[in-house]
Amino acid sequence: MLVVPANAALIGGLIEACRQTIAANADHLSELDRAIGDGDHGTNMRRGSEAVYAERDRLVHLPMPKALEEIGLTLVMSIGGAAGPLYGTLLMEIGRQMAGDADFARVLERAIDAVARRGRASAGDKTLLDVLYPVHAEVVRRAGLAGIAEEAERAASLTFAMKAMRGRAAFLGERSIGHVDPGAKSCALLTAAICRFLEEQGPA
Amino acid sequence: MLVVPANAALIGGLIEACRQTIAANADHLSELDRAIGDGDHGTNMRRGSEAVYAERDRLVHLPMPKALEEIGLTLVMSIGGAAGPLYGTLLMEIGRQMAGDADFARVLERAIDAVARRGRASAGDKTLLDVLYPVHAEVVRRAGLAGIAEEAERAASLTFAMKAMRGRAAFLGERSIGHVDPGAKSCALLTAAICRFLEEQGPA
Amino acid sequence: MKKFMNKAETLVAESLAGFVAAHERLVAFGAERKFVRRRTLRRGKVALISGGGAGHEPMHVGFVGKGMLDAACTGHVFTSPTPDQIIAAIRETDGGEGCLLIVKNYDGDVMNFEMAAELAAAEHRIATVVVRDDVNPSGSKRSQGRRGVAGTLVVEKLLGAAAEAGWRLEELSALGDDLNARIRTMGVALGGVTVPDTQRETFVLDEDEMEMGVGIHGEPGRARVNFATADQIVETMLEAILSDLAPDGGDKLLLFINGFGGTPVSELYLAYNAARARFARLGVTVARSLVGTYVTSLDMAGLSITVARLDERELSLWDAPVDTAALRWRS
Amino acid sequence: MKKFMNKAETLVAESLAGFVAAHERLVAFGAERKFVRRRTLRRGKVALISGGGAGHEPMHVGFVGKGMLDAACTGHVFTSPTPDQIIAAIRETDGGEGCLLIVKNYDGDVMNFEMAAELAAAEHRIATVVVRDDVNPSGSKRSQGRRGVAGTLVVEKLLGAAAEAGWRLEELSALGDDLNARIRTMGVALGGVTVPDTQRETFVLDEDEMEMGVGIHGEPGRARVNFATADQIVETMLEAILSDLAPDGGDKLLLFINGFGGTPVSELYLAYNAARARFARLGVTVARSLVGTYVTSLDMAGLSITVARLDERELSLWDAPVDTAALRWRS
Ligand SMILES: Nc1ncnc2c1ncn2[C@@H]1O[C@H](COP(=O)(O)OP(=O)(O)O)[C@@H](O)[C@H]1O
Ligand SMILES: Nc1ncnc2c1ncn2[C@@H]1O[C@H](COP(=O)(O)OP(=O)(O)O)[C@@H](O)[C@H]1O
Ligand SMILES: [Mg+2]
Ligand SMILES: [Mg+2]
Ligand SMILES: [Mg+2]
Ligand SMILES: [Mg+2]
Repeated sequence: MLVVPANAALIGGLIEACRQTIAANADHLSELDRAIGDGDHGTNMRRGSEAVYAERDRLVHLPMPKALEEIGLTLVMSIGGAAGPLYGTLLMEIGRQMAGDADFARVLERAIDAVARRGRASAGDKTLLDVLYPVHAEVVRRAGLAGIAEEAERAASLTFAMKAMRGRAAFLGERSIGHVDPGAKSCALLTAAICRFLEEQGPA
Repeated sequence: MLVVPANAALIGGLIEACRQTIAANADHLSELDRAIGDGDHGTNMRRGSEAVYAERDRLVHLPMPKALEEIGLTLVMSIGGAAGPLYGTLLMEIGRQMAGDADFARVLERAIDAVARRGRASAGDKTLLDVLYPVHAEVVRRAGLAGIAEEAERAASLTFAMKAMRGRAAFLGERSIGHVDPGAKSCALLTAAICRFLEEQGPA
Repeated sequence: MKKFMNKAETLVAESLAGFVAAHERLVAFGAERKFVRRRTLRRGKVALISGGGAGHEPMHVGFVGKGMLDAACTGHVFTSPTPDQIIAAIRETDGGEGCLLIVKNYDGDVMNFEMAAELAAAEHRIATVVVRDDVNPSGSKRSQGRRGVAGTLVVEKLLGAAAEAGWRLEELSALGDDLNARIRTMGVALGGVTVPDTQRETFVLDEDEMEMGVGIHGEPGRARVNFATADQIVETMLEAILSDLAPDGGDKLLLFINGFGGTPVSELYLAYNAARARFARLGVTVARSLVGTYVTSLDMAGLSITVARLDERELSLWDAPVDTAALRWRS
Repeated sequence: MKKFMNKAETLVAESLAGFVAAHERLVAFGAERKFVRRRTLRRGKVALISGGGAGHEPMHVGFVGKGMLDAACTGHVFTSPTPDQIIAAIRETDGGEGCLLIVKNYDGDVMNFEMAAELAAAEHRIATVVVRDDVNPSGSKRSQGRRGVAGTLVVEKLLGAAAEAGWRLEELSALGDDLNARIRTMGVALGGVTVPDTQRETFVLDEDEMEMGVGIHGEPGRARVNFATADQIVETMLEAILSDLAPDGGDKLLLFINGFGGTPVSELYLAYNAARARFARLGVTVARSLVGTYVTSLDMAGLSITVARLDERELSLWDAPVDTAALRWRS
C-alpha cells in the first residue's frame, strides 16, 4: 500500500510531523482540558513530543519496532499525568508487537488493548480510546490514509456528547458532557498528522 | 452665648448628633482612609459612636465634665487604632479640664495639647490636629457656631495638599499628598454636627 | 496572573531547590534531583514514598521526615510524576523491608506509580495504597471512584507513624486500605486557579458563586452554587461528609480544615469554629484537630473539610512524634 | 469579595474562638476573651505580651506558647487592640517579674499600648519594645520612623527564648531595642486586599504592576512598579535591605521569606531559592532560614523578605525550643 522511505527518514519524519502538530495545537488542547480537566494536556503533550524530538538523532538509527518502543518509553518518562502512561504504553506495545508480527491491524489491536488495560477504560468512556478503536477499525478494513485521518477527527468530535467515565473529567459527572475530550483530540490530531506525512511520502 | 438645655437633654443630644453624622458619613470616611491608610476610619468611628450611644442612659445622668470624660474613656476602649486614643484623649481631657476651669477656650487648648502629645504630632502633619487647631482659634476669637463649623470644614479640606507626617499615611511619603486626611474629615464632621445641634438648641 | 516565578518550565525545580535548601536539616535531594528524601534514611523500616503533581505544596515534600514519608516525587504542576522518578526513589530508600507507595486516586498518578511498581518489582517488594477520601463519587459504578485529596495527609501521618514503629509492609498496606473507608473530605472553591504554563484560569466565578465538591487541581466541582455564610457552607459540607461517613456517638473523630492556598488561616479557624459548633449540636465529639494550609491547589481560594473515624490505636499513631517541614509535633 | 465569614462584626471573635479550640493544648482565652494566653502560665519569668490588629494571622496568637509570647491581644481587622485588652493581659500574665510589651511601630498600636502601660503602671513593672524593621523610612526626619512588619516574628522569638531563659525585664527591653538596628524587612504586593467591613479593595493593580515597599495592612507601598521575574524582584528587595543593613562578610544572617496570605508556599520557596542564589553571589552566608506564611495582610498576594544580623548568642535564642501553634521546633 505504501512506499516506505528509508527507515531513518521515516522515523525522523514521523517524529517531526507529530511534534509539529502538537506544537501548533498545544494551546487548543490545554483549552479543551481546562473545560473538563486541569488545563495541561497541551503542555503535557508538548513536553513529550519535545523530549522525543531531542532524542531523534539516536532514535532514527534504530530499527522501526525498537524506535517506537523507545519513543514510548521516552513519552512515559517525560509526560507524566494520564497521557504519559497511555501514549507511552501505546507506542511501547506497538513497537514490541511489531517486532514479532507483520500484521499492523493485529499489532495495533494488541497495543490498544494494553492502553485500555492500563487505563482500566473501555469504549465510550470519553478518552483517547474513543479515537483509537475507530482508527483500528479503519485499519482493519484497509481504508486509505485520508479516510483514517477523517475517521479519527470524526471520532474525536463524537466524544463531545459522551459522559466521562475515566480521568479527571469523570469527577465532573454530567458536567463533562458537551465538551470534546482533550486526549481524544490529541489522538486524532496525531493520527491525522501521521497519515498526512505518510501520504506525502507515498506515490500519488 | 448659648442657652444650655437641661443637662441630660444636652448630653443625649450631643451623643445622638455625633452618632448620626458618623453613621451618615462612615463609608466616605473609610473611602478617604482607603486612599492613604487602611480603609477603616469610618468603621472605627462608627464602632466608637455606637459604643457611646449604647451607654447613653448612664451618661446623660452624669455632670457634663464627668460625662465627657466617660465618653472619652468609652471611645478609647472601643475604637482601637489611631483614632481611639486620639479622640479618647481629647474628650477625656476636655472633661477633666472642664471640671476645674470655666474658660472653654483654655479647656480646649489643653485638651488639644494632650492629643498632640499622645500622637507626637504638630500642626501641618495632616491629622485631625489640623482641624482642632483652627477650631480652637475660632473659639478663642469667639466666632459664632456657624463660623466654627465652616472653619472646621475648610481646615479639613486644606489637608488635601499636605504631606502626612504621622499615622499610616506618613509611610506613603509624597504619595499622601492630594487626599483629604480621614481623621481631619471626621473631626470637621463632628465639629459641624455639634455646632448644628447647639445652634438648634439655642435661641434664634 | 501574577506569580513569583522566572519561567514556567523551571518553576517546580526552583521551588523544590528552595525547599530543600530551607530545610537542609530534614531533607535532601535524591539522585538527579528526581525526588526529595529524608536527609538521614533509617534502615530496617518500610520506606514510605508518595508523590503527585506540583501545586499542592506543602504536600508531599513538606511531609518528608521522621514519622512520615521517606521520599516524595513531584511532577510538573498538576501532573503526576513520571515512573523514573518513582523508581529512583524506590531504589534509594528501600532498606530491605520494602516500599509502600501512597498514591492519590487520579488516573495519572495511579498509572505512573503502577508502571514504576511494575518496572521495579523484580528487585523490590512494593505495595501500593491508593487514597480515596473525596466525598464526591463520580456518580457511576463503572467510574474510577473517589479522588484522593486532603485526607492523604491523614493516611501519610498514620502510616508514617506505623512504619516508624516497625509495622511490616503488608500491615501498612492493610491499614491504608482500611482507612479509605473511614476518611472523607469535601472541598469548596471560591475561585479557579491559573495554571502557570498556560496562564489561564481553570474556571471563573461570579462574586456570588462558589464551586462545591472540587478537587485539588483547580477542576470545577460537581455543582456551582450560591455563595453563602461560613456557617451555611460548613453545614452543607459536614452534612455530605457525615452522611457518607456515618459515625456513631462513640466514634473518635479527627477534624481537619485545610486551606487551598489562597485562603488565610484566620478564615480556616473561623470555619473550624463553625464546624465545632455544628458537631457540638450533633453531640459528636472531636478527638483531634488540624487547621492549616497543607494540601493546596496553587493559590486557589477555598478550603476542604476532612473528617476521619479513628480507633484508639490510630489516635496514638496520629499523636506520635512527627518532624517534617510542614507537620511537626512531639507526642 | 468572598471570604469564609458570617458577618464582619463577629469575624475576629469567631476566628479566635476557632483558634483557641483547635489549639487547646497550648492556649486559652484570657478574661472576657479579651486576649489569648498560654494555657499554663509560668511564674518567675517576665511576661511577654504582644498584639495588634487582626488580619495578620497566624501572628500574634499563633506565637503564644512556650518559648515565645505569654499573651496576645487582637483588635479588629487592621485596628490595634484597645487598652482594656492590654491591661487585662498584663494583669493576668504578670507573675511578678514584670511585663514586656512588644508593639509594632504603627501610631495606633503605639498609642493604645502606651495608654495601657500608663494605666497599669501603678501596679505593674512594664517595659515596651517598639519594633521598627521596615526598610522603607517615611522619608522625613520628623516622621515616626520605620514600620514594624514581619521582623516582629524574629523579635518575639528571640525575646521569647530569652524570657524563658530567665532574662530580666531591663535586659529584654535592651535586647529588643538593640535588635531594631539589625533587622530589616521589605514587602511587595501583587494586589490589594479587601477589608471585610467595607468590602472594598484597598488598591487595585493591573496585571503588569506591583506595589513595592508595602506594609501589612493592604496599604499602598512607596512606589507602583512593573511586575518582574522572581529573580528581579528578589534582587531589588535584597539590594534595598542589604544597603540599609550593611552586613559584612563575618555576620551571621537570618533569612526569612514571609507570605502575605494569598501567595502559596511554593512561590515563597522559589523566592527563597532566588535569595539564596543572590547571597551566594555576594559571598554572604545564610546561617538560619524561615520560609512560610506567618505575618499576613489578610489574603494579600505578595511576600516580604526579612534579613537579620545576629550574633552567636542570638542564634542560640533563635534555635531554642519553641512550642506555639505557628512556630514549633526543638533545639
Ligand atoms: N483512565 C484513563 N483511560 C484512558 N484514557 C484516559 C484515562 N484518564 C485520562 N485519560 C485520557 O487522558 C486525557 C488527559 O490527559 P492529561 O491532561 O495529559 O493528563 P491529566 O489528566 O493527568 O492532567 C483525557 O482527556 C483522556 O483522554
Ligand atoms: N500620630 C498621630 N497623631 C495625630 N493624629 C493621627 C496620628 N496617627 C493617625 N492620626 C489620625 O488618625 C486618622 C486615622 O484613624 P484610623 O483610620 O481610625 O486609625 P488607623 O490608622 O489605626 O487605622 C488619620 O487620618 C489621622 O487624622
Ligand atoms: Mg490534564
Ligand atoms: Mg485606618
Ligand atoms: Mg494534569
Ligand atoms: Mg486601622
